[in-house]
Amino acid sequence: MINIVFYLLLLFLIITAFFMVFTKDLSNSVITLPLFGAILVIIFVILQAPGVALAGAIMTAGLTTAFFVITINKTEY
Amino acid sequence: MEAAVWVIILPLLTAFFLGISKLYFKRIFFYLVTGSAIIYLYILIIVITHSYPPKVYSIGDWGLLGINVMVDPFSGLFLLMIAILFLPFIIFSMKYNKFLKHDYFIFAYLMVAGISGMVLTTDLFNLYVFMEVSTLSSCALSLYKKTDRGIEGTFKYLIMSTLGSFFILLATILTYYLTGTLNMAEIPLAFEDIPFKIKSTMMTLFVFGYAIKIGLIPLHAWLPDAYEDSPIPYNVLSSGLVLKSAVYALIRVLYIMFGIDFLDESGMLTIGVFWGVITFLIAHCLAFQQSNLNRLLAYSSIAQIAYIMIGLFVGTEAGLIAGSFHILNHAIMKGTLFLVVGIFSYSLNAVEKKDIKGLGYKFPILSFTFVVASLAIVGLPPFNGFMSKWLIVEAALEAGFVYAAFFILVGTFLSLTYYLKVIVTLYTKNEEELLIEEPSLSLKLPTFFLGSLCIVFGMVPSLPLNLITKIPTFLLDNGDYIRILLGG
Amino acid sequence: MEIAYVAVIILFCLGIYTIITKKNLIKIVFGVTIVESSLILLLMLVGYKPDGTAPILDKEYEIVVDPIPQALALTTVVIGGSVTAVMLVMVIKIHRRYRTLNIDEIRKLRG
Amino acid sequence: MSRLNEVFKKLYKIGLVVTFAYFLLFLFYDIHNLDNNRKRYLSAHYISEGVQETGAINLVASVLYDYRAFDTLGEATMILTAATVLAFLVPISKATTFGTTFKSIVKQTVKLILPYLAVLGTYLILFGHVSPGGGFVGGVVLSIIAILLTITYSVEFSEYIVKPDQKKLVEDIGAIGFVLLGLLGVFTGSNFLANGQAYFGTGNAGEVFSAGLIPFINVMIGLKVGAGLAIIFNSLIKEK
Repeated sequence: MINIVFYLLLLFLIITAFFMVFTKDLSNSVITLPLFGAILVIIFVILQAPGVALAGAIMTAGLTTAFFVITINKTEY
Repeated sequence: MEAAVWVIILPLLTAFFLGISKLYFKRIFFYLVTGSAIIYLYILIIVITHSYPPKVYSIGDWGLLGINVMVDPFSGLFLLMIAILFLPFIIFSMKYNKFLKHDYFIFAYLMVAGISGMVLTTDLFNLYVFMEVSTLSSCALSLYKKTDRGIEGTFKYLIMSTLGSFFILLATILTYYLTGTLNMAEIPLAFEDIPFKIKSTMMTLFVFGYAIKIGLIPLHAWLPDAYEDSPIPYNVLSSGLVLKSAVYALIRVLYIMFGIDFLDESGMLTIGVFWGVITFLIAHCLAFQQSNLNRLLAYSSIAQIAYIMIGLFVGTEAGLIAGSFHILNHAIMKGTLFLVVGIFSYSLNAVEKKDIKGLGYKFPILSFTFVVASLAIVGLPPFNGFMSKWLIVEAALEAGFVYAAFFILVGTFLSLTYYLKVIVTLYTKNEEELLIEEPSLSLKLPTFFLGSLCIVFGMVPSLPLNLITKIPTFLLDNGDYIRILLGG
Repeated sequence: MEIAYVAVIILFCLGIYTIITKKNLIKIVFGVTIVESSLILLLMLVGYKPDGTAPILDKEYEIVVDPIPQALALTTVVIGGSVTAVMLVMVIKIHRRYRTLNIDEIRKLRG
Repeated sequence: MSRLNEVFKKLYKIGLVVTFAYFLLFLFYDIHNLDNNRKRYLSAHYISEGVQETGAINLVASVLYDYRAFDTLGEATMILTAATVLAFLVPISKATTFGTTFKSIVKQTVKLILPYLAVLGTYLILFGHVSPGGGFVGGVVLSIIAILLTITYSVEFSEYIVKPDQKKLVEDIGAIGFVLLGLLGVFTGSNFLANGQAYFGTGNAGEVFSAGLIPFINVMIGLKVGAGLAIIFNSLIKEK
């Protein structure tokens, strides 16, 4: 069961990554980034890495996204 | 060998204390910077004199379970370069930067800490961490002027070197996956039963990653841009230490982890020499077209590092000695050239080739230093560049790379043309009245110091060669290195 | 679990592709983030053992996953985050000067 | 013509990446098939002896702050460097925020959340060696307090509560404290960053006051990371 979930998550991870890169609108890709990070966090939990999952949740899905949002806010107006 | 770890933590501590001093104690800034640099010089000398036979210092007393720091003659050479360049750099930039000095010196100390960490550590991942420290602080220094060109060039630099880091990190992770350890002494033992195919692909990843950081020819585009509008004293450390530390890491990884036999078998030595030849030929041609002195010197740096690559990849004892000697000599010569250009740009804001017209009569001694250093870098006797280049040619001939030796001679003429162009411009009469700010002694003294080293090392090459001749013992045959690191 | 390695390869190459072909500066930084995430995922996979438990030994466990890659991954996360922050502030600076994020236009304006 | 050139260039790059992907695929395939009783003596040792040797039951913490603490030093330096670069690049000027003003319900909720965040961050830092978390994660949580203040109120308010100079001071104190804790090992006659070997008792594994220096190093890293990330965020916001 967990295997199927894991494979689905990997599939979603790749789909979000491709969407993030190939979408035209930067706002779309920046909204996809926390999704990407969140999926990654769940994968880490499945792979038995709670510490890295915490760090990933805060850094990749949280702060890095905030940095990107600020950058896009400052550059596109 | 307590002093070895102080080589890394003293600059770190200085940088942290400078951060506090910036906020609350502005008075002690000067004493903190220079005092720490002098103490650092003392520590470096102690460590260098004890670099043979190599010694191991275990961080946290964990032995092979943790991270070890090791001083051997090859790292001793790099510490010697830091010792020669760092104090002149500090003195020069004290005067050169007219404002905002604190951050500058924080970055400089962090960069030196990163480089010394790279040089001393024996752990593959720790090498990556310190490489990132030195790269990020080097980027910070290169955008220090906050000009548009500087920031653009630095962005390129940061992207490219991050790309290189990713390949190195990938190779590091795969090494851990294969061997289950990150210690540089245990990896070669575990590598023995890995198939040839996997080992050679791993080596490709390492070489590609480091080649970006070194700036070999198809991957060199970031380097001149990063140099173009950066503070000139930084360029001294950058071409002298940052690029060389990547060379150091590459050589360390190849020779210790993979071993000379494997390099020979897989053809890496031939590829390295060939790549070096291509690199310096193209770099010389590109340098010929430049009008900006910084860019010209940057392309010249690429070419000189290609010479070093040839020397180190010949794969014989003579080649290693020649390459290492050229590492030291290039740092000194390029340092002198950059410092003279720095004084020109400080006094009359001259960085283009046409701006320095006629300065030979205004600054006679400085221009003479420039001529000495450029003749040395071209490779004319009796300066130090001649010595090491001759050794490289000899080693290449001895090992059978005749075409490399031939093209080095061709390259010498190519480099002579563009350096002569600069020298001729320097001594062309110029009628215009120039507004000159007289450079003070603290700018001139480091320049003359490095310039005189060019002559001294050319006349008496045995001074540095005492240290350098011991290098091949621990590189060419990785058995000794491994035995010492394993504690035998 | 083997298929996860394929995912790592796809993400890594996608990130590299983004860095070397995309014209938008922010997209390039996205590429850097993707490559970094793929390397962290690779570290986790290297340390994983089937049916293992997390490396927090409050009692005795039969199989424990490898703690070293997790420590390395934490280091990589922090390094990647700080490099990304520095890149982004430079992107803002470049945009303020040229009013565009496209590499080609920047090159044209620069002359 | 130039358009054709462009397309050709793009195809070339795609080809390059796809070739590289194939290359990696075969490499991974080979490595995976190679295996299988790979010598993992290092991790085996950490798992079997780590709790006794370091006193921390969170093995990741014991690797990060004891066995490989030197890596952590370099990593802490990275954040300090990034924070210094950002603070240096951004001119001291009037701040601009997103331009959205929040309703008072948002402000009140944030006010309500902040103490919990502080408790969570402190918990993560102090219990870093007995549960998932540690200095980095806890520090990031602490920095989120300052970040939330910046987002919902304004940079001025956030910097009125904690001045930028104070943040910088905390960051430097964290970094210096880490190095000094490492030097304690030298003063007791052992090596740099020594813990158990330098007779800092490892205590009973699983308690808060155990594992020698690890909790203190956690506190230092937490202070440093929290202050550093707050500086980074506020600098990015202040950049026009």
